[in-house]
Amino acid sequence: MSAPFVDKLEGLEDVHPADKWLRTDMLPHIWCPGCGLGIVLNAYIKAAEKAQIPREKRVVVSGIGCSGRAAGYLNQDSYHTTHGRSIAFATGIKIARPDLNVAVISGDGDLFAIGGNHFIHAARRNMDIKVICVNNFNYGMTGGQGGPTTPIGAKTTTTPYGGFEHPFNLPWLAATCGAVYVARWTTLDSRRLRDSIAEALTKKGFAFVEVISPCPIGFGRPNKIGSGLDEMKMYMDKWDLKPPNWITQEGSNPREADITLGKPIVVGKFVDIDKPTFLDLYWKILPHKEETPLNDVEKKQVAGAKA
Amino acid sequence: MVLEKALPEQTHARYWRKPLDIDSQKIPRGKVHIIDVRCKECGFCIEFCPKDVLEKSDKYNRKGYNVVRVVKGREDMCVACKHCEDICPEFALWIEEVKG
Amino acid sequence: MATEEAAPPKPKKEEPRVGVYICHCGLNIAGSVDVVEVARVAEKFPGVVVSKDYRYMCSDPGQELLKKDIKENNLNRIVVASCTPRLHEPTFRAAIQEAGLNKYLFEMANIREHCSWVHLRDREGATAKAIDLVKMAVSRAVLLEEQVEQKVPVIRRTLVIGGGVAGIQSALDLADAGYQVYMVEKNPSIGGRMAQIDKTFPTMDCSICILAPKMSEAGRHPLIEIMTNSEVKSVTGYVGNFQVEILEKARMVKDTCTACGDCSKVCPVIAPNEFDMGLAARKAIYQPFAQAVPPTYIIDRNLCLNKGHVIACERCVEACLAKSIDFSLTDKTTRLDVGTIVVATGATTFDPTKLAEFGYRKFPNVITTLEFERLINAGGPTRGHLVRFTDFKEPERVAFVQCIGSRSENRGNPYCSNICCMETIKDSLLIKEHWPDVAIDVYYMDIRAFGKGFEDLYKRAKAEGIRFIRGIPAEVRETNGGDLKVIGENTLMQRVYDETYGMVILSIGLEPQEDSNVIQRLLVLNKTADGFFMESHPKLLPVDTPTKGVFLAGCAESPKDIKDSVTQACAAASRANILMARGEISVEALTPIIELDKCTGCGLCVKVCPFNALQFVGEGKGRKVQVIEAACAGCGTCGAECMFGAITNKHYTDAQILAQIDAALEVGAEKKVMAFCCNWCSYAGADFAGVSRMQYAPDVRIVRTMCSGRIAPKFIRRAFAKGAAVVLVSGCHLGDCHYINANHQTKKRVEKMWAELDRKGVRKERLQLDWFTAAEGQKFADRINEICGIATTVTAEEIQKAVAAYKEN
Amino acid sequence: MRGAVLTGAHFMNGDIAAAEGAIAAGCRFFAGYPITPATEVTERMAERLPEVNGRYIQMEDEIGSMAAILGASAAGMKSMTSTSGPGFSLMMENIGLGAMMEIPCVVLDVQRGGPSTGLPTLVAQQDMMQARWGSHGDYALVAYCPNSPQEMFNLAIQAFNTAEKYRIPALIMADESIGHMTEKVVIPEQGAIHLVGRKKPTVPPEQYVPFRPDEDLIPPMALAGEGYFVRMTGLTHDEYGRPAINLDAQTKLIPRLTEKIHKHASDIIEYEEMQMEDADVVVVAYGITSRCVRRSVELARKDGVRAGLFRLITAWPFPEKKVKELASRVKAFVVPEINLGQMVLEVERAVAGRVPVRSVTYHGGGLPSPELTYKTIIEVAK
Amino acid sequence: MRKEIRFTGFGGQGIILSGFIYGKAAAIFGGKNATMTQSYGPEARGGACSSDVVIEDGPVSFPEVTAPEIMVVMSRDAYNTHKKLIRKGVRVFYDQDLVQVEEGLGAEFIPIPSLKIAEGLGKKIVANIVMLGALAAGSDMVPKDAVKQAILSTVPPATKELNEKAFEAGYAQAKQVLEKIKA
Repeated sequence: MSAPFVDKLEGLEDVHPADKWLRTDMLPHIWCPGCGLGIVLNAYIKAAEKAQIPREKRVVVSGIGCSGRAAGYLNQDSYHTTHGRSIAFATGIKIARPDLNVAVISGDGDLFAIGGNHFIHAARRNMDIKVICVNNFNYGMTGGQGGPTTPIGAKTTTTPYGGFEHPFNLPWLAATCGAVYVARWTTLDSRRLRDSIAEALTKKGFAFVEVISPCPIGFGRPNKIGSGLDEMKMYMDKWDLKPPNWITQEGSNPREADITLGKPIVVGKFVDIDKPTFLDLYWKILPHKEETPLNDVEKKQVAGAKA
Repeated sequence: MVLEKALPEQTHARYWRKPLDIDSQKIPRGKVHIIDVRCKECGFCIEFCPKDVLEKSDKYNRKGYNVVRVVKGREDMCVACKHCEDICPEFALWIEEVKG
Repeated sequence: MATEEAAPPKPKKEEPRVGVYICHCGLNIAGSVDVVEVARVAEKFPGVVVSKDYRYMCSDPGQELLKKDIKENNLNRIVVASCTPRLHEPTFRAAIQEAGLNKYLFEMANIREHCSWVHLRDREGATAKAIDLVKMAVSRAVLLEEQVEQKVPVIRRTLVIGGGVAGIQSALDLADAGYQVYMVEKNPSIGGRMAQIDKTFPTMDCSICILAPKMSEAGRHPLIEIMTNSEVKSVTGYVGNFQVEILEKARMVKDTCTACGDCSKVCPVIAPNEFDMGLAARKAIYQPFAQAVPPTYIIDRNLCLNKGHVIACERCVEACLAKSIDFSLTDKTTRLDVGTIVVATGATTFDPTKLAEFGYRKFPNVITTLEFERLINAGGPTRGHLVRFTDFKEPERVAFVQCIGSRSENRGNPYCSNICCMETIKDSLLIKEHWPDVAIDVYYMDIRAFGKGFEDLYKRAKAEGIRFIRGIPAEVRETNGGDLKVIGENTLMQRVYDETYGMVILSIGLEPQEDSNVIQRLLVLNKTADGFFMESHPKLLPVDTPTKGVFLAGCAESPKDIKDSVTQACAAASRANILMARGEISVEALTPIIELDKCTGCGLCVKVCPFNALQFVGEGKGRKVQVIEAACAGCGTCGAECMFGAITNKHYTDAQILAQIDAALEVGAEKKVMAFCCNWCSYAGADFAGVSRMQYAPDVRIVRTMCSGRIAPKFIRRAFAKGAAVVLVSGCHLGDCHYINANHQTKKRVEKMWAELDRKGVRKERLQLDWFTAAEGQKFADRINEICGIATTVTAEEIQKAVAAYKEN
Repeated sequence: MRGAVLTGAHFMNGDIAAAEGAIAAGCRFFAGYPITPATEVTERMAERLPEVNGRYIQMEDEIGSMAAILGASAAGMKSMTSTSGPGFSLMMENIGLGAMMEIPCVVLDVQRGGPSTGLPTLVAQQDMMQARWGSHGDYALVAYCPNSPQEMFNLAIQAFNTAEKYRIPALIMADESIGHMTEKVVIPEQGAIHLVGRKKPTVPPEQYVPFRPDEDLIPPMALAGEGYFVRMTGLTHDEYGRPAINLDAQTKLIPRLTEKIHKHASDIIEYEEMQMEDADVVVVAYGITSRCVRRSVELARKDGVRAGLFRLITAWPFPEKKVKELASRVKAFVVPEINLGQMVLEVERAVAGRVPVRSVTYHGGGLPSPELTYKTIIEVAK
Repeated sequence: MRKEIRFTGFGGQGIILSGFIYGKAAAIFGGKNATMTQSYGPEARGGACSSDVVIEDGPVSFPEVTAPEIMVVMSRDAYNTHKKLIRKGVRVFYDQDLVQVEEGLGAEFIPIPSLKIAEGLGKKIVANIVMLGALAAGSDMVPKDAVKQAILSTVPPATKELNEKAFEAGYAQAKQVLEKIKA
């Protein structure tokens, strides 16, 4: 006996509230069942809405990997760039158009292995961009290889006996590099994640939000966590559960935010400070301060060339 | 309003009467909209719905996933907290708040 | 910091000159013990200069006799054989001090609680035992030394546990006296039961009207810090110097809350309102009641849809204009240093569901008195209208049933709950006041209207036409339309009744708080058989507890009405005030002295000390141990552990204890049970058996130590060497130790001894180990009888074998 | 403070002239990383851009520099970076991204000797094939070869115009010698400088199809922040910018990326002919080599050999048609370059065996000696 | 008519600037075409250093010096390095306090105590400008005024006076030396 096959057409008539921010022709997206990336995307959409950033001012840049696809699903200006270079690309956009709200949504491998240099320097410069790192502890798209965040002992296709490198503590890295806003949440903390991203989006300067996200295929399976749902449940705690899988430590020291298998994941907002951004200092130290970069003659010349 | 369903078990033992003013208590209501084609059966919404409104159905969508559905008899239990909407990675379901 | 009163005492070389005084205690002792004979025999004990019997040693003339003899006969040691030292040791110590003797040169023989009262019908045995007890006392007395007590400062801050009317009163009194008070309440608001009650008897004041001002006064008081939704997590230290950890559970609502209630309106979770006994609903975010202090809302984390850190629902957050709701708030642990603690944890009510015959929970119109209080309260769910739950109509006839859960050995609690009679009388009058046509019957066992103005109220009720029918109903049945049939026997008329009522109100009794054992354990308190906290002395120290610096107020001690609770709260505050006003207290001179030439630095004592009061000095071979006097609580387990005799426990020296053993077993050892009891629980339990006149065999001889941890294996060995039939080691229950966990060492040592006895071919049954609380008098008596039974089975060969095995001890 | 166009005659080196050319062309964003011998461009930009309200950033590496200029250009700023061999290698991946996303920008490579660190301070022309094929995949770009500081200035403007017009990264393949050479540079009046802007959409956002080309194969370009909600990806994509990983999309997109250059090759290609009217032997050269071997041509002429110089100004696209045409009337080609034979392959391909083509290879590290080429001319002329 | 000049010395002496100014003088103020190139070692200061200026009426094709007409030598190392170019017909301006020249190379040696003169003016760093003054006197490649203009349009405004003095001092010194040689 076979169950009835549905392809509910009336479902298509439904308009999800997020649909207007999405390129719905691309849905369902390519991400695996149980992957947390959709939640992050959803959180970004709601956060941008909450932060009241007009659509034409929103830019999302992403790199390569599963998370790299995030940009393309958004019905707004979005750039899906090369591996690791999203922050550098975003830097160009931000400097060219300081009025735009430039966010980078990318993965842990993209941002911190191949792209680590750009991350630390953008943080150091306090470049006014928002980096949302979807950390799933592995390279999902290429088939679950180990990366800079793979915990010691965790199995991946390139750490078949368990990871043996010290992983990055991303909040600490970001904080020490000079980020003005540093937070970490899990995909289960959708509300806090949304609020935190909204806070990051409105924060002036280099803001970093790490999102611990399930990867059922690349990480969950080899580490016997089970499905994405099982991984999500790991993020859950009960009030009386000890030790909790979750501790919120507002303003606590990100130095203690290491992720170790079998120990609670510390989440919360670690850093929220103010300091001048790259462009603040650029305009302060450098002589010229005008709105438009082209002078009148140049504008005329360029305008005349319009097709 | 069914008090038994509104009250969790543990308090039930001590205070067993139906509160006299229970009918005047207002509780928000939500209607669950499910976009079948997008559902990938991850189960997040089912697991984390605080009111246990959702369950896996035996229907397949185009990609062969058993799409989520509302549990029969719990249609009115949704309080429109929209947690499912937030944690659905697929933008496959959303909650319409029912007014009045 | 400890300060010393004077220079350390020089060991006295003078010959002991002991005065022995045998108290008659009226007939309490003299009724079962031949006190004259005891005094006569005692005269011959080595060192005894004077031996007398006297009617009441504790009386002024008795004390004067002591002082006079000390001076006239140049006495330097005093033994009084009378009641338990837990009662009058301080009295006699004070007396000899006045006569110029150091108070540590005093010893008591407990021939009342441990002898006359427990051997009421065995004069011969009691007298022989009394002689032994005096002999033991004298043999210890000659070895007593002068001691200097240290003084420690008392922290002038108080912790009040419980925010009911008793806690509030104690807190206000102490705060008004100028002390910082921390009031810890586990509920979201202070106020306790009194806040729920409609009117108070006998004056018929509005309960919340008189309580609310006190609540807000406490809330406003600059010296009172109220910690609601909080629990005491740990208590360490000692009188004057307690360290307390308080767990404040996050309310999830910050104190910027304006109590506007917008959050509650949108909250999707409905729950029964505890304050209204579930007769009204509340939301998961709520204010416990209108007069709550603090007035802020709170999120019920058990009910809120947001579990753990996951925020599933944030309707309240969105509704709150003051932005006061914060789900990232976490529980907070606060460490406080306080000098005194007032326990005002209150009581809970009996759940009548257990008594199925009354139909509570089966029949909606059967309600409890507490539900009734909410029902007729103008601020309650019916705005004060007395209606039934089946049809929301006023009942024409109402029955009250008394003693629900009280005064029954098997069906509830054996004790009288004290308040229920008057509550019923008050309630019935309230009904009459508003609905004069409602007929009211009260079914009772006895009406107890003993307090000031109570009888008048009772008379008024009768005058109002309220019928009082003796005889608790056998059954309540529901008939048509929710009416209730009450069937039983009128025991005065000896006639079966069968009446129909619109509503039956069960007058429920009070019970100890469900979690009272937590406080008991944390503060090392005792409980009576009823389960309420035990006071130090039922007459003379009614609000003190065996743990110095901890006082009782309100229903935590026993069921009582508001007036008594407040009275006791004032008393507790006053007792705490006395301690703190003085600013310092003497600590009994029980600390160990390390004899450095004997100390090998092995560290065994350091390991077993529960207070970390011993520390190493020096390195390597020259390593020695030294005592941190201020940290030491005097349990003596270090002395028991030291294998090299390097530790002398002041006032409980090895020599003193061994002398007591020798004295106890000098005659007829083969029949005797040598018992070691700790001061706090097992000795007190033995006292309790005595006070309760629980009879047991007279073959037991008790040596008192502060803690069972003091009992060294060598004492046990000596007892066997001296031919004891059985040895009993006893202490507080594991986990209840007054010295944190020193009795775990007791257990270990006894287990080792069992193994040793096994090796030496001595029957293991001859060494007994048991734990008693101060309230387990019956258990103590039973166990002594049982152990004396074992003693009778020990053969002469067995005794000889053990004596041989341990003769060198 | 100086303006954008420093009209007048200057004695300046090639690097600085290139920077001035870029600024005159409207470049207002520069991302770079210090490297010899291109550092002076970066330094000049750091000094000059703030004066004209431009934005300069020294990135953490050349990869970042390349990515940043793409971002800035995507947001509407004319953008440029400059580098030398090792940095040029690092830029390759994102030059490919620029080609794929069709983002205009200019990359100046001041060539030095390689491979690897090679000769940081000395001249070579070894990156010519990398300029064409350096990034993986099929694409076409435009590469200019200036041979004087004046031309550094001129071609910088030209490169910007080409980049903007065809939506490509345009390359300026200078060399150490030109970069560090100081000569007179005449900067015209601002009004005399011809600038080209990128083609912008003329339809409202809802009708805009970001990668649907016009007849010229070039799609109009909407910028970030203009409300057109641009979606760009380095993946093969359809006209809407949607990732489309299939044969069909590849077939539609990739040939166009090459075709849009080839189709306009005649508009793009620039070269210079000297003494070519009667030439029998054609010396094909570019950059500094073209200057050194002028002497070889002169020497050969003195010897009675009718030599001519054909100078490539655009190396890519290669003036294939012109060379083919020459091959039909001259006797031989001589191709001197400071590498072991890169552009000569193109010449050979165009000549297709009709006449001899002789490669003259210089290894780099010094200027090509005119004698070697002269000798070769004489040899092939025999 | 192609003319080649080579300036040599060590880094920090203003050798490159000398070439630049002389080239600028020719190209901007002298109505000719000029190409200046340079070469230096990896050191920022103190290394061997030279700059070449090629001046032509028409366009400069080959940009480097192969057979200089004039050489300016300001260090012993530089002298040794570039000695092979010093032959008959070459006029060599050198600082006699820094460089010892050998007779018999057939070249014309013009000793200019540039450092001493500069020191006398208060700033050692204008030694190169003293040399340029000498060069203006000792060569007709570029008119004196053009060189002077090139100097004044290049140096920081505050140092114009000092540089002009240095230039004139060098010019005067060279004139004197040349007259002595002629005589």
